[in-house]
Amino acid sequence: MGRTGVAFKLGVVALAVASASAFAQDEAGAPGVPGVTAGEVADLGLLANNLWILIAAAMVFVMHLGFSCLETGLTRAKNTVNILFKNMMIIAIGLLTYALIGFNLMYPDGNWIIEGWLPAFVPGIGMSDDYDSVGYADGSYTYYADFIFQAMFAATAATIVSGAVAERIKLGSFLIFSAIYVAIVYPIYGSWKWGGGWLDDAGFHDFAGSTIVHSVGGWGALAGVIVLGPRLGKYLKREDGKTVISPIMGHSMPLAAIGVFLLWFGWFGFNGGSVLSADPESVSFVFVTTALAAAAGIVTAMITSQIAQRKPDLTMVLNGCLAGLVGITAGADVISPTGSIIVGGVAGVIVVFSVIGLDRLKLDDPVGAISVHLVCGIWGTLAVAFFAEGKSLVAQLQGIAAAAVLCFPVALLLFAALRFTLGLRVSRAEELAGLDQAEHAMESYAGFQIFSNQ
Amino acid sequence: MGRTGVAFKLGVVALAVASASAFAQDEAGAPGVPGVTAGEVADLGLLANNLWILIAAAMVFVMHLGFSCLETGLTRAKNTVNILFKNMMIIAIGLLTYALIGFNLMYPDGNWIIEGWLPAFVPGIGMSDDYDSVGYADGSYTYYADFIFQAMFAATAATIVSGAVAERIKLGSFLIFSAIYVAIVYPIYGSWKWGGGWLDDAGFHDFAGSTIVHSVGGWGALAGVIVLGPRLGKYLKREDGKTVISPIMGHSMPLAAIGVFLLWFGWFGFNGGSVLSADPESVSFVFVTTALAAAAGIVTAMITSQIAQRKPDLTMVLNGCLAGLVGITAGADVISPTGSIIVGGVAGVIVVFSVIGLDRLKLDDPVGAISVHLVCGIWGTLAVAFFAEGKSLVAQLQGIAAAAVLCFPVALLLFAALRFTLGLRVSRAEELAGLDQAEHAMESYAGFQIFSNQ
Amino acid sequence: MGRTGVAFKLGVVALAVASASAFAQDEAGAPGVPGVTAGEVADLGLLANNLWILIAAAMVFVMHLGFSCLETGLTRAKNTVNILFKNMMIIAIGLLTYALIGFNLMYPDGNWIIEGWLPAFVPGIGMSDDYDSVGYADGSYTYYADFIFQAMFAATAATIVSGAVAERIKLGSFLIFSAIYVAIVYPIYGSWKWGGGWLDDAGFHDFAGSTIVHSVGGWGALAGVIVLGPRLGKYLKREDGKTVISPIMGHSMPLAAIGVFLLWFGWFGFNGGSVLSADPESVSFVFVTTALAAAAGIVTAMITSQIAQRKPDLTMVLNGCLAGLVGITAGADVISPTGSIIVGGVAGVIVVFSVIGLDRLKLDDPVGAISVHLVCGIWGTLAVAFFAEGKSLVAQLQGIAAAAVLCFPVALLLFAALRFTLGLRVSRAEELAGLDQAEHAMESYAGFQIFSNQ
Amino acid sequence: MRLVIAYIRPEKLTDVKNALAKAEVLKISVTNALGCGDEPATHEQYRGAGIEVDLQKRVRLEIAVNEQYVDKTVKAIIEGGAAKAGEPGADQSSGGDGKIFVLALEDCYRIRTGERGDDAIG
Amino acid sequence: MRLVIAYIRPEKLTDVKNALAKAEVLKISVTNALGCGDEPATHEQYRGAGIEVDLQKRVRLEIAVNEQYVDKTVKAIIEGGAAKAGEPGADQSSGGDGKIFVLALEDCYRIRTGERGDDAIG
Amino acid sequence: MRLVIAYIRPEKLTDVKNALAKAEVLKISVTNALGCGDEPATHEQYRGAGIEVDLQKRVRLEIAVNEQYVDKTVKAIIEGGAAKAGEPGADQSSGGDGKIFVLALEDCYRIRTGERGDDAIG
Ligand SMILES: Nc1ncnc2c1ncn2[C@@H]1O[C@H](COP(=O)(O)OP(=O)(O)O)[C@@H](O)[C@H]1O
Ligand SMILES: Nc1ncnc2c1ncn2[C@@H]1O[C@H](COP(=O)(O)OP(=O)(O)O)[C@@H](O)[C@H]1O
Ligand SMILES: Nc1ncnc2c1ncn2[C@@H]1O[C@H](COP(=O)(O)OP(=O)(O)O)[C@@H](O)[C@H]1O
Repeated sequence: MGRTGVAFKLGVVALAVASASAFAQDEAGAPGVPGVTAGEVADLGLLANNLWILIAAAMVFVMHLGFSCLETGLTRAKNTVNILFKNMMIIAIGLLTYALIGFNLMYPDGNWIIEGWLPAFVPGIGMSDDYDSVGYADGSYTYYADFIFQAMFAATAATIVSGAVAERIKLGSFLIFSAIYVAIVYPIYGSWKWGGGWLDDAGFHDFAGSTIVHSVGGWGALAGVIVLGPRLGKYLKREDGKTVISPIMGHSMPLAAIGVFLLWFGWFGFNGGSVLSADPESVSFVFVTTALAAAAGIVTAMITSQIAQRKPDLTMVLNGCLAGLVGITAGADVISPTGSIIVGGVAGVIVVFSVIGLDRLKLDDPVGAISVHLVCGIWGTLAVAFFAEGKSLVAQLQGIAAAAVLCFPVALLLFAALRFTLGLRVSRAEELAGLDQAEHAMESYAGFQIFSNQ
Repeated sequence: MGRTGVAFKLGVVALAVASASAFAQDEAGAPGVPGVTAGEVADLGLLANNLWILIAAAMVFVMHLGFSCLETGLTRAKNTVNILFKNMMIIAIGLLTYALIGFNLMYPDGNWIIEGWLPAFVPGIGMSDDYDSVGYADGSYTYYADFIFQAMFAATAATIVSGAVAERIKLGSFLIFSAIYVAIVYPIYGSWKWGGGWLDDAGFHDFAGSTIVHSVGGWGALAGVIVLGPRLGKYLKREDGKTVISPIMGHSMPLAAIGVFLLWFGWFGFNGGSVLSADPESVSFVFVTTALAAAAGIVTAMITSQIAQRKPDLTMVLNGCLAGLVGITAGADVISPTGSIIVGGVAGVIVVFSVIGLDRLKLDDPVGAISVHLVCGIWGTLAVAFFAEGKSLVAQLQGIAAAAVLCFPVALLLFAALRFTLGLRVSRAEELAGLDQAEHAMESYAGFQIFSNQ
Repeated sequence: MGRTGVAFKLGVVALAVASASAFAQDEAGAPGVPGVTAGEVADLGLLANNLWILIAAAMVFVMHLGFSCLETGLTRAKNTVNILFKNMMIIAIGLLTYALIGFNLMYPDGNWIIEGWLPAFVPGIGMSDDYDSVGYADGSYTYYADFIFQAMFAATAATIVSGAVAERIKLGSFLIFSAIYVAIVYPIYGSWKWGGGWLDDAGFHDFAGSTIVHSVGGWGALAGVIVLGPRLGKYLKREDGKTVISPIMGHSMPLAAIGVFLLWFGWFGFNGGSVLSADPESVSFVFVTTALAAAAGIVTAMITSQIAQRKPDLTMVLNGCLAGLVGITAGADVISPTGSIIVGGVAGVIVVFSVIGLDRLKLDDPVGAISVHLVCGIWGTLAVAFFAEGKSLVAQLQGIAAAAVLCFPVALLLFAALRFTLGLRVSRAEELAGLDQAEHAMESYAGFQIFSNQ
Repeated sequence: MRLVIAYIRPEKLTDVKNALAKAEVLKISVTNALGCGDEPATHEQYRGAGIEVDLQKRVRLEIAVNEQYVDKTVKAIIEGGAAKAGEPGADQSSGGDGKIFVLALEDCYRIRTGERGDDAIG
Repeated sequence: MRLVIAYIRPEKLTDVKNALAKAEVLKISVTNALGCGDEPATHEQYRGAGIEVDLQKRVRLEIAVNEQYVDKTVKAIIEGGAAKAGEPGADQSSGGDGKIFVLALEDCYRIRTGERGDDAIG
Repeated sequence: MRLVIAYIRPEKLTDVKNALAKAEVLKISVTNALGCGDEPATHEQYRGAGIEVDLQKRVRLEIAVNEQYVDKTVKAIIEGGAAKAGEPGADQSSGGDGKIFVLALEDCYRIRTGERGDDAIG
């Protein structure tokens, strides 16, 4: 970070910058700066494009904070430490396993076991020939920028599951599930489309991952909710035999709202960065469709909630915002602004009914992850066929079905296997005491008087 | 987001990037990439400039989270859901109405009903000829980047009002007010200056909107506070006939402080993005003046608070930071670093006295919005004439007066009209129970023992 | 921010952008846009590089919010206002003193009193010849971008101290210490390396400041903790004469976790921006090493905590994340991804034992600042010699020793001087009542029932 | 000596305290409580499911007084604690204003001085 | 008239309330409390230092009843408040389920109406 | 049987608990309370307006004991609860250390076992 003291090096930087050559490499003892051929326009494009991908990666990173806040806010105070812990671990495990195996699995670069279906397992990043080359991806961005951006995506899938299984899952079992899901399931599905596999050949369009990221996470969430069962006290049998839904209120609406704002912010990087360049027209366009879909989701969720619940529910509006965002993710690059308002608006309606409907089915999803990510992920994927020109409904359905057929059974299997080995759910006493006490022997809000009979 | 699977497309991207041509358009079935004329320097400038405007838009978006946190933190726990709800809705309504009508109204592009005074009403974005053209704005940035940046600004004006009227306004009435204010009042005033109207011709200088954004919001806040009256229990009549100010403490200082930090962060995008290019010298300069003014506002607010209140008040320092930021917003591009320290420092003093003074006048503004945005907005606008060369005090006064004459009466009228139709203020019982209960039937901190006789 | 109304100006901007010339300067009455020599590749590099430095500065700014949240979360509710106040003041004081004296001191540009050891005191920014020149730093970035980025770093050192001395230090004394430490001690040490002084000549490698920023802060923290003594009730003498450690729990784990996430986010700017250009290869590389080290620190801290404490402690994992980040900061540009996983992983182990060990030594550091910033800062500095080619262990040890010898005694002296003049520690009654009450006469969570006998 | 316990609406605390102060009853202890009485349950909702909250926020007062103050204390609480026109609870005949309970107090000590009995109470 | 005070486990509040409702005891007041009894202390840890938390979360009920309701009330609380199989506390003979205390209540007033005595209690 | 109620300073809770433990009184219940007594009001401020906070944070103890323990209990609380030199409250003659109230306890039950009377108390 030195200035004058490293005068000579700065000179090199100035040149290096102009030719987009390697500063770190230079420091690391690389052969030095190659002959500067000024005026290489592509290099300067690389400079801006690569920068945008990195910034977008940092924005996607913020989504993990958003998920943590949202999930914490919508659950009870007695499980707060545990939820924060899980979310902190997921991003760490996500990054490490993706570096170890996931990235190469997802982008096999022609290296398949079964062409288009099963990529080769190649461990470690930075092992491929072009890992140190700025010429990677035809000079659009560097290898490491691509890795970090994709790695931030990867952890998202597991985070989605986290919210749905919160307040009752064993920490260890959840971490094992997450590691396998991020390291293997997500990348294999991803390789079918983004890795150039059969779904890509089929013409499936999923710009930033309504299906590839969100539905994949959503299927895992659904499997987890089914295997785990509802939280104690959520569905109460009355004396007359009927079951009543007893709401388990989240303990901090500010945390939940902060989470959604941060997720929206991160989504500009999630969708905007998925252009994989700083191309002015596309990125600007994606920003607008993303923002309008979220806004529309908020408004329609409010109206739906007002009608269905008589008074508008903040958590429904928060879910509506995310529903709009998940909805537009598949087609943010190809759906017009007007179309994006419709797509987001429909998602905002769907999500409210989905949350209420899943509750009727006794599928206890504390944060609405299934409704937001799975249901609206499917809607968004379909919407591409309806609102963009030249996209095939069949291909979209293929993509959706492929996710269902791959991810849901595998997730079910994983959860079931954990249930019969390590155990999946904490004991009744632990659940009543709260996972903070049971799993961490800690308090989340030391000193605060918290009163709850749930 | 695919890599190898979209190899051919990536090749296109690489080229497209170099020429800044249309990736999304290409995907959307546009005629394809026009002949690449490499070496077009302007295109590469566009790449970086446009990127900065988009990132700045995302940063301004974060300001909405900042406002939400600040407003929530400085009010009572029993109104938290309502405040978060309002703020979530405002950004959604702001984006949608600005897309529908506001943007075209604010930037009429020569399309006036009364030249320089009343822009034409043209509905919808993306309808103008150059909406899909990267040649928009002489190639400085794209149409959609401009829209999203301006749209994020627009919602700010309504958010400012939100804080001042908090804890007693009816949700529905507030949303209607906001929609009209953002869709019509703000853009019309904005068109006078940024849309090239009469104020622009008069030589009025308001770089990023001390007046255009902040005072406009502030006038709305003042009108709302007057029409609504103070919160129950704020000004108590004693037996001897004297009125005493009974402080109504905000329920979460961490939320308030987080809000201010996020606002400051967003302000780098608000002011820095208002350069409307990534021009190294200007943007760097604006970053420095913005940061120094905020820092100076903090220090002087602390000293003033220490003297006036005997012990330094955190909320005054938070207001002082914002005061410095609002103060420098009009002249961040033309006031020297030394000048910006003075401008921010004076704002920090003003805001403390203004908060105390308005309280004496029984104008109950829970978050200090009027003091920060209106009073310091006026100060900042005047400061341009004092601290920058060649700026006319008369023009600055014209700008300030125009905002007063347009916005204050219109806001008063709107609030009064709502008061006599839908009703503006919740009932006494609802206010005592809190708006969370009254408007949403929800709790913001379920489980927490909260004790308050206010 | 005008569009059409400033048509002519926009034309200028378009040109200005292409040549990266001065928009603000133009507005400020500068001689105008110099002849546009299109095709100047270096100018376009400047555009992107400078933009990245500014964005990185804004990200480093977010770290101050991160520190505030972390420190608040790990301390008691009754000191919350005071901690937020301190952190708000530090950034303000940091920016202003760095502008006044620190920046010129740290980057003397050949202007030394004792060559390589004692830089000349030159007050004020913008006084040097090239302050308005985009040609500054050989055209890599502008003067003001450099200043704002470095200024954001500067305040960090004082913030580190803040956490360690929290809950018992007098506000005024702390602010005086901070001002002196940021304005003089930090820049002098910094000048030895980044200012081109003797440490730079000695071959010391500290990329983004494991020592220069973090250890320097850490030494101050250690000195403060020693002079102040532990918080009341932290180390209790039992009847049998033995001392037991009585944990003083932090009052909000969500705040602490939010703080760490934000710090991690900011670290991408801290390390990534320290490349001082947007060079695709280096910045991407730094992003990857930074992220992997943090992830590894999380995982090893979890395992260590699980083994040492039987149940995994969230606050240890949070510290582990920061430990990994501090650890990689010195060598983020030269240590391979695999190396960065090891460096971060070792840091995650170290930090857990360090936190426990310091507690045994009765050094009461509420947030673990000494363990994270000093101990892991030293580890990270050493790690450069172990994991990067061609770095000398001797030089690294010289850098570490220099920080110890300069910063620790000076900080001790400063604290001792304050103790015997203004007083350093609040009274017993004030500490029991909490600093919110004692120093600010305020409440941080008005209405919440908080119960604590500590 | 008597121990007077009262449950009142939180928003009436200031009024009750003022009424007590006029009756020269200055020493009181206050706790946060939840009460279930005649008052109508509040309806809350969360994510589509409704819930009747029958535990309402109440404030519990505990006041130790000498015999001659008992009536004054009770009167002051009733005066200050009953909902007035325009306030919540006033329009409904169904209540929620609370109760006062009077218990015999056998003994009383002042911790600071160790004083006992009537002297210790005030 | 009697004042019944009971300390129960927080998670048993709903059961106790239901049992009381069946016994036609509908008016109760509830406070948050911390209790130290026979129950084993919980071990907590923070940054490497352990602490035995012997104050457990408990809920305090206060119920004023007429003579004829005392037994019913006590029985209902015992019925609802004792830990059942599978619940925390059930497996340990060491307790933690709580206590019931019965005090003589001299007088009772309804704040809303000023009613006094037996009539005011319900 | 007696019910001992005490209001003490929050920071003295550990001392009082230790003193009680020495007196072999191990079962206690604790609540958060606010007290208004002789102690000087704390001055708070917020955005330029001051307020005298006369409700100070106090801790309420409730301890049911058999006759023979009453004096021990009271003594232990007084011993543990009085402000010592150097602590807040020690320098002012104006108080704030709190009160102890002793009430007659008619009956006592252990929820777990249904035990009654003297046996149930400990
Ligand atoms: N018998 C009782 N035992 C304990 N608390 C009671 C009793 N009756 C009333 N309360 C308390 O008083 C509050 C108001 O009582 P309620 O019966 O609604 O008032 P009202 O007497 O005006 O109808 C309740 O919320 C509860 O806290
Ligand atoms: N003598 C007592 N005085 C006050 N509170 C008591 C007393 N005994 C028990 N408690 C309360 O009852 C709760 C449970 O008591 P405990 O003795 O553990 O139950 P058990 O009688 O089943 O052994 C304690 O946490 C405390 O709140
Ligand atoms: N008569 C009383 N009734 C109820 N609570 C009391 C009474 N007197 C004192 N208290 C409680 O005791 C606390 C300390 O009382 P105070 O009178 O200030 O102490 P001291 O007796 O040392 O002067 C008060 O805050 C209050 O909670």
